[in-house]
Amino acid sequence: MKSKKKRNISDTNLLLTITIVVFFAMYIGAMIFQGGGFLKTQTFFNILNANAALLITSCGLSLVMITGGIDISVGGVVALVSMSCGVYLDYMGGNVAMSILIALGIGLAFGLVQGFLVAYLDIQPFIVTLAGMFFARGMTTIVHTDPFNVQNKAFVALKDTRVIVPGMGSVNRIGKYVDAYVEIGVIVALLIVVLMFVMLRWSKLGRAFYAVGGNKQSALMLGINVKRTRFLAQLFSGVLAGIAGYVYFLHVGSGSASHATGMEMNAIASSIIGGTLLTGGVGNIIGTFFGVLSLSTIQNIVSSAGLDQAWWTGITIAAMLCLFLVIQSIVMARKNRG
Amino acid sequence: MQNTTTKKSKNIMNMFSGKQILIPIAALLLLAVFNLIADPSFYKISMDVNSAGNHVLSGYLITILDYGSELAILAIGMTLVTAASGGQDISVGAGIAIAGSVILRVLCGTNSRPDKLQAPIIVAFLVACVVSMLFGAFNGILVAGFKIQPMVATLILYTAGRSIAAWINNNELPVVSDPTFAYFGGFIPGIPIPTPFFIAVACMIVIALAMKFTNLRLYTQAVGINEHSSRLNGLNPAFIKFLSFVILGLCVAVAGLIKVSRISSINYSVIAKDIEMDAILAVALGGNSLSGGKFNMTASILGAYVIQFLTTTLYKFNVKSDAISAYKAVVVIILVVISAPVVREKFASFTKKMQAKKEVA
Amino acid sequence: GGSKETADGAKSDSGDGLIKVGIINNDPNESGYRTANDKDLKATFTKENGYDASFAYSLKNDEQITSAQKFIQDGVDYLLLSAADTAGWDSVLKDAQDAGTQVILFDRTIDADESLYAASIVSDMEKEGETAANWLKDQKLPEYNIIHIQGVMGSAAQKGRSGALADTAKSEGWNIVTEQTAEWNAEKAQQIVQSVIDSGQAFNVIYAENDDMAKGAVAALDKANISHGVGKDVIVMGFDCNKWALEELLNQNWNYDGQCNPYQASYIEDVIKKLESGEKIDEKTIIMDEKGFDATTITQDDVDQFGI
Amino acid sequence: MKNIYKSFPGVKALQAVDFTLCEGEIHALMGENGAGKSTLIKVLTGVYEKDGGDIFLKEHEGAVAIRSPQDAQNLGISTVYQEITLCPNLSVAENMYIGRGKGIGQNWKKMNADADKILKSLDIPAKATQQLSSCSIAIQQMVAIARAVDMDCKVLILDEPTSSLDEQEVEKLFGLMRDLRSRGVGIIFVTHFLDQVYEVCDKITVLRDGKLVGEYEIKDLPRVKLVAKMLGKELDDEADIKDESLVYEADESIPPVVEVEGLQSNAGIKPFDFNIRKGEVNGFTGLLGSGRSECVRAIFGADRVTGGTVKKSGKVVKINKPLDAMKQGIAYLPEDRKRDGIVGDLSVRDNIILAAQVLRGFFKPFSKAQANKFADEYIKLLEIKTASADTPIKSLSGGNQQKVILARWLLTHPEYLILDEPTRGIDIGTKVEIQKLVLKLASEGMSVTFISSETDEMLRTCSRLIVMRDRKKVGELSGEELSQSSIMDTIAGGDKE
Ligand SMILES: Nc1ncnc2c1ncn2[C@@H]1O[C@H](COP(=O)(O)OP(=O)(O)OP(=O)(O)O)[C@@H](O)[C@H]1O
Ligand SMILES: Nc1ncnc2c1ncn2[C@@H]1O[C@H](COP(=O)(O)OP(=O)(O)OP(=O)(O)O)[C@@H](O)[C@H]1O
Ligand SMILES: [Mg+2]
Ligand SMILES: [Mg+2]
Repeated sequence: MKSKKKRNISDTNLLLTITIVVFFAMYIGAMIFQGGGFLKTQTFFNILNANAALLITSCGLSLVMITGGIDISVGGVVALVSMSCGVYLDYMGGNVAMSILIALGIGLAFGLVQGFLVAYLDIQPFIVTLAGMFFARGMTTIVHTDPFNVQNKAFVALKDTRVIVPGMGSVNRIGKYVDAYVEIGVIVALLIVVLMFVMLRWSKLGRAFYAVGGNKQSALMLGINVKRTRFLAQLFSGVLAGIAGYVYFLHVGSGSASHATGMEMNAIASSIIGGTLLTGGVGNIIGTFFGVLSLSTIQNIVSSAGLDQAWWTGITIAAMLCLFLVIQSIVMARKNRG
Repeated sequence: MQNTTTKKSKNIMNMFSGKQILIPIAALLLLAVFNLIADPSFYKISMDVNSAGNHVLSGYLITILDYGSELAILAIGMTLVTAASGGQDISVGAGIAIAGSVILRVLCGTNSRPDKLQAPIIVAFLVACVVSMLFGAFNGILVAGFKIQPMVATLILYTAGRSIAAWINNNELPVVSDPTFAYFGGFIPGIPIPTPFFIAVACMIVIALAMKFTNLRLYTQAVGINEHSSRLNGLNPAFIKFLSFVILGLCVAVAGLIKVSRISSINYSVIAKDIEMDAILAVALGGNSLSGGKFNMTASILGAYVIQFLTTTLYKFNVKSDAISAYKAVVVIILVVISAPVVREKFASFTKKMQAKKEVA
Repeated sequence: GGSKETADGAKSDSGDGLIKVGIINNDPNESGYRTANDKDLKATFTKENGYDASFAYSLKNDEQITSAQKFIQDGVDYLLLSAADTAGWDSVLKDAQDAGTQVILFDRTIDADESLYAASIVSDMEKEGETAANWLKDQKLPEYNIIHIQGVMGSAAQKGRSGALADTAKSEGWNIVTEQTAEWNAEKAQQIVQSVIDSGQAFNVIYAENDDMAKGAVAALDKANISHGVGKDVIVMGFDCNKWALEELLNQNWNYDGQCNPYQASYIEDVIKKLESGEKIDEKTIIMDEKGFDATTITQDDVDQFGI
Repeated sequence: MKNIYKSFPGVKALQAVDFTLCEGEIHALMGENGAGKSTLIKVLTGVYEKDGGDIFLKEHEGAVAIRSPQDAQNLGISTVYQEITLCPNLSVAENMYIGRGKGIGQNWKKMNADADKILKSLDIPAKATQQLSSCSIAIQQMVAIARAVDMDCKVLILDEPTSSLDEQEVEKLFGLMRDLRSRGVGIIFVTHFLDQVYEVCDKITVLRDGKLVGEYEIKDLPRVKLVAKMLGKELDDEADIKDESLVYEADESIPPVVEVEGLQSNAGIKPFDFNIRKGEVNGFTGLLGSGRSECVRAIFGADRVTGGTVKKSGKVVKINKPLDAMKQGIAYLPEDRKRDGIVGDLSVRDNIILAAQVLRGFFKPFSKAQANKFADEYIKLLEIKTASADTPIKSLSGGNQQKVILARWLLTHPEYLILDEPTRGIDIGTKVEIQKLVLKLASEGMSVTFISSETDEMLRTCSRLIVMRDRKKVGELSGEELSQSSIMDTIAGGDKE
C-alpha cells in the first residue's frame, strides 16, 4: 500500500517539493541566524528585482531543457539587447517603444536561427547555442565597447517606476517607514511565469514539449510534429531571452559588454535546482521559480555573511549548491528504490 | 562502364558521409585554403635563435601547434567524459587554476618570490596531478554516485575552483624565476619545436596506447550508449564514468603545468578563462555526439587544433580580440551546418538529381 | 548628504558603538593590485578600530548591485564601493540616500551624480596615462612602433590609460602597430604579441595597461629572442607597481612602471571620521598620489616602499 | 501500396513490394525476421521516406503523400509499432491522447475520464494518471493498443502486438479486432504466432528478403505451406524437437549446478528455492507479471539481492552484481531487449564480444582478428542477417538483434544459461532453431533455464517447470505432470482451493 502511494507522486512533483521545502528552510534559517536585512520584506523583493531577468531566462531554459535541448546563448543575448537598446536610445535618439521592439527582434532572431539549426538541420543544441553565445558576446562589443548609463528621459522614468507592494513596507535605518516595492521587470517576469506554467500544464503544445523530451522517436510516432516542437522551444527561449534582456536593461539602466556574464549557467542551475532534468521530459515552471529564488538566496546569504576572506564566497556558494543537489539526488534515489 | 564510375563516386560519397574524422579535416582544409588565398605568408616558418642561443622554429603554424596544445590535451579527457556520461565538464578552467596554483605552491613554498625552487618541478607536477585527479574524482562521484547531471555537478567546482586556487596560495601571486620552469611552456634548449606540442603528443600517444591495450574505448562507449545493458554485461557504469572524470583530471593537471609555465606565474581569475567552452567545442567539431556514446578521439584532437587555427587566423587579421568570438561563432556554424547529416543528405540527393538530369540530356 | 543625516546615522549606531560599514570590492584574486587593496581595507576596518565591517566581492556588476542593496537593507552606516562597471549605479545610490546610508567610492569612479555619494577616493587614471605617455615621449626614440595592450574595455583604468596614449600618439605621429584588449589576461597578451611577431611587423614599444599583461607580452618576446629593457630592442611599459614588476625594472628588463596606489583605506577612514564628527567634506574627490618609475633611476628602496 | 522500394545503407529492405488491404478484413503480414515487415509499415505510416512507389487510399484521387506519422493519423491510419513507442515520462492518459485532435487546450478531466473508461473496458490494470514508466511492458503494450483502437481509424496496423501479451490478453485483443472488422476497419496484423494468424486473419501476405512472395486467402494456405513460403524451404516439423528433449532423463544423482535457497530481491519476489542440474533444461512459467523475470534477475544479480543463498556446484557463492554471476559461468539474456540487451550504436561485432570481453578483463582486449573471427563465427552459426559485422546493431531487425544478444552469451561459454523470453518477436523458423540449439547445448552439458510466455514452447523444451503466481513459487512440475492442463491448474490453484 505504502509503496503504491510513493509511486503516485511523479518525479516532477517530488523534485518540486524538495526545492520548495529547502528554499523555505534556507530563508527562514537566514532570518533566524543572520537576521538583519532578512527580517525586512524588501530584501525578498530586492531578490526578485535583481533576478527578474534571470527568472525569465530560466523559464526559457526550462522549456528547452524539457524538450531535451539546451540554450546557453541567453546571457549573451541579454548583454546584446541591453547594449543595442542603450546605443539606440542614447546615441541614435530613439524612443522607448521602438527599443522594446528591438529587444524582441533580437530575441526573435536568435530564436529563429537557433531553432532552425537545431530542429530542422538536427545540429546539437549545445553547439548551436554556444556559437550563439559567442556571436552575441562578440556582437555586443562590436556594437559598442564602453559601458554607459542611459540618459533617455522616458527610459529613465520607466526604469525608476516602482510598483508599491501595499502593507509590506518596513521602517528603515533612520526610522522612516518605506513602502516595499518591486520593479516593472518583476511584474513582467511573474506574468511570464504564470503564462508558461499554464501553457506547459494545460495546453496540448505544452504536453508535446514533454513528450518530445521524454522520447523523440516515440513522440514522432505518436503523431507529434517533433521538428516544429523543438523549433518552438528554441524560439520561445530566444524570445524570452530578448524580453529578459530588456528587463535586465531596465534594472541596471546601462549598456555594457560584461552584462549578464555567466547568466546562462545560473539559469541552467536554477532550472535544475527547480527539478528540471537536462535529459529532458521532466520539469516544472513553478520549480524553476523557486530554483531562481533558492540560488539567489544562497548568494545573498553568503555575500552578507561577513566572511573574512574573499575566497570563501565562491567556496561557500559552491558548497551550498553541492549540498542542495546531493539532497535532491538522495531523495530521488530513495524514491526510486522504495 | 558507367556503372563502375557511379559506384566509385558513391563509394567516395559513402566514405565522406561515414567517416566523422573527415569533418575536422575538412574544416582544417577550409581554413588552410582561406589563409593561402588571403595571405600565403601565413605559412612562412623560419628558424631563429632564441634568447638562450638555441635554434627555434617560429611562424603562425608553429604558433598553432604551440598554443593549441592545452586544448588538445583537454579534448582527450573531455571526449571520454562526454562519451561515458553524456554530459560535459565545465570546471576544467577552474581546475587548471587549481592545478597551476598547486604547482606554484609546491615550487615556491610560502614565499611568493623564492630565489630558488623549494621542490623539484616533477614533484610539484605530481602533486598537482594527484590534486587534480581528486577534484576529478569529486566530480565523478557527484555524476556517477549521486547521479547529478554532469554540467550541473561540475558547476560546483566551476563556482568554487578559482576561489580554491586563490586559497591554496593565500591569494599571493607567486612568480618563478628559475628558467627551467619556463621550458614546459617554451622551448627546451636544443629542440626547435615548442615543448607544449611535445607534451600534447605524449598525451596523445599515452591515450592511443591505452585505447589499444585496454578496453577503455569499448567500455566507455558501451556505458555511454546503454547503461542498463552495460550493467547486465558485467560492467560497472558508475566506475567507468568516475574513471573518465579522473582521467580528465589528469589532463587538467598537464594543461595547468603548461599554462603556468608559459608566464611563470598565475592569475587566478583569468588563467584558462573560458577554456571549458573551447574544449567542449573541440569535441563537437570532431563530430562527436555531446549526448555520449560513440566517439572518435583523433577527431576531437583535430577539433582542438581547428579552434586554435581559427583563433590564430583571426589574430593575424587583427580582429579585435573581444570581437573574435563573433567571427568564431560564424565559422563554427558554417562548419557544423556543412557537416550536419541532414544537410549532407540533401546535398547528396540534389547532386543525384543533377546527375540524373545530365544523363537524360 | 547633509549633516542632519549624519547626526541621525550616529544615533542609530548599534549598541556596541561600532560603526557598521559594508564594503563592496572586486575579487582580490583579480590582480596583485586588488589583493593589496583588499588587505589594506581589512587591516583598517577592524573591530579594534571601531568598525563592524562586512565584505562582499564580485567582478560582476549585477552581483555587486545586489550586495549593495542587501547592505542597505542590513542598515549599514557606510557603504564603501569599488564598482566593477562605471554604469548602472544610479538607483542603488538613491536607495542608499533614502535609507540614510553614506556612500564612499574608492578606487574607481562611477558614472553618477556627485550628490549621490559623500566622497570618492580614486586614482586619476588619465594622469597615470599621461605620465606614462610623457615618459615615452621623453625617450626620444627615432621612431615609435607601439603594441598597445588594453585592459577590459570600458573599465576606468583602461579608458584613462588608453586615452592618454591615443592622444599623444596622435599629436606625435606615433605608429600603433596593433591595439588589442587582453582583458588583464597575461595569456591573451602573450598571444597578441606572438601574432605580431609571427606577422613580421616591426615594433619597439610595448605599452601594456597592467603588469600581468606586460609579463605575458615579455614571455612572447623571450620565446622569440627579442631583447627588451634598458638599451635593448623593445621598451616594455606596465602599470600597478607589483613588487615583481619593479624588480624587473631594477634588473633593467622592463623600462617603465606606472604606479596605481591601492592604499586608500586611511583616506576613507579620514572621511568617515570627519562625517561622524559632523565636519564638512571640503573636497568630494580625493585623488591618490601616484608616480611612474623609470628603470634607469629606480632603487631598491623604491621597490620595497612602493611595490605591492 | 504499389511498387514500394526502400533501402538502407547496405540493405535493400523492400524491393517492388505491393500490398493491398480491403475494408473490413484482417490481413496478416508474414515473413522471417528482417523480411521487411516493419519497414513496410514504417513506410506506409511516414516514419521512413520511401525510395520509390506509391500509396493509394480509397476516397483519395491518385497517390497520397504521407510524410510523417501525423499525416498517417490524419488519413485515418493508426498504428501500434513493434517497439513500444510511447513516452515514459507522461501519464497513461496523455500517452493515449497526445498528438491527436485539434485545438490548443486540453480538457484534462475529460481526457482522464475517457482514458479510464477505455482502460476499464479493455481490463487494463492501469490508472489514467499513472506515469507510464511505472507500468510493465505488457501494460505499456496494451496502452499502445488502446490508443490505436480508440482512434477513429479506417486502417489499423498492429506490428507484433502480441509478443509480450499472455493468452487472455491476446483473446481480448482478438475480440477487439473482430469487432473493428465488423465495423469496416481494415487491419494489418504482423505476428510470428501461426496459431494467431489462423485464428483471426482473412488474408495473408508473405514477404521474404524484402520481396513480395504473394498474397493468399487464408483457406488456400495451410500452415506448412505458409511456413515454406516464408522460409523459402520446407521446415522440419516442430514435433521433431520434442523427441530430442526427451533425451534428458531427470537423474537425481547428478548434483545441481546451481542451487538457490530462499532467494529474495528488492524487486519484490517472495523467497524462492530453485535448482538446476548439469544438462538440464527447465523453465519458469506463470501469468504475466507473476515474477518469472524477477526470479532469474535475482539469480544473476541484476536486481539487488536482499536475502537467501546461491550455491554453485555445491559451494555458496556471493552474487551481488552481474559480473559475479558471469564469473560463476552464469549468463542471462534479458527480456527487455531494447533497454537491457542491445548497445544500440555499437557494431554487431562489439555487441557480440562485449560480455566475453568484460569477463576477460580491462587490460586484455581481444585483438581485431580475434573479434572478427568470433563475430563471423556466430553470425554464421545463428544466421544473423546483417550487412556486415560493422553495422550498428540498432539497424538490425528485432529478431536479428535477439540473435546477436544470444551470440554474446554463447561466446562466454557459460555453464548455466538463462534465457528470458528469447523467442519473443522471433520468426517461426528461427524459433525452432533456437529451441533446437537450446536442446543441443543442454546435451553438451550446459544447463539452461528457459522462460517463455508460450506454454507450448516450454513444454517442448523443458523437462521441469517452476510455476509462479503473484511473485511466489507455487509449484514445480516435471516428467508426467508436464502438460498444458496441469500447468493451468497449478497457476489457477489458489482460486480453486
Ligand atoms: N533504420 C535502419 N537502418 C538500417 N537498416 C535497417 C533499418 N531498419 C531496418 N533495417 C534493415 O531492414 C531489413 C528489414 O527490417 P524489418 O525491421 O523491416 O524486418 P521485420 O520483417 O520487421 O523483422 P522482425 O520480424 O524481426 O521484426 C533488415 O535487414 C534490417 O536490418
Ligand atoms: N518498473 C516497475 N515498476 C512497477 N512495477 C513493476 C516494474 N517492473 C515490473 N513491475 C511489476 O512486477 C511484477 C513482476 O514482473 P516480471 O517482469 O517479473 O513478470 P514476468 O512474470 O516476467 O512477466 P512478463 O515477463 O511476462 O512481463 C509485475 O506485476 C510488474 O507489473
Ligand atoms: Mg519487425
Ligand atoms: Mg518477464
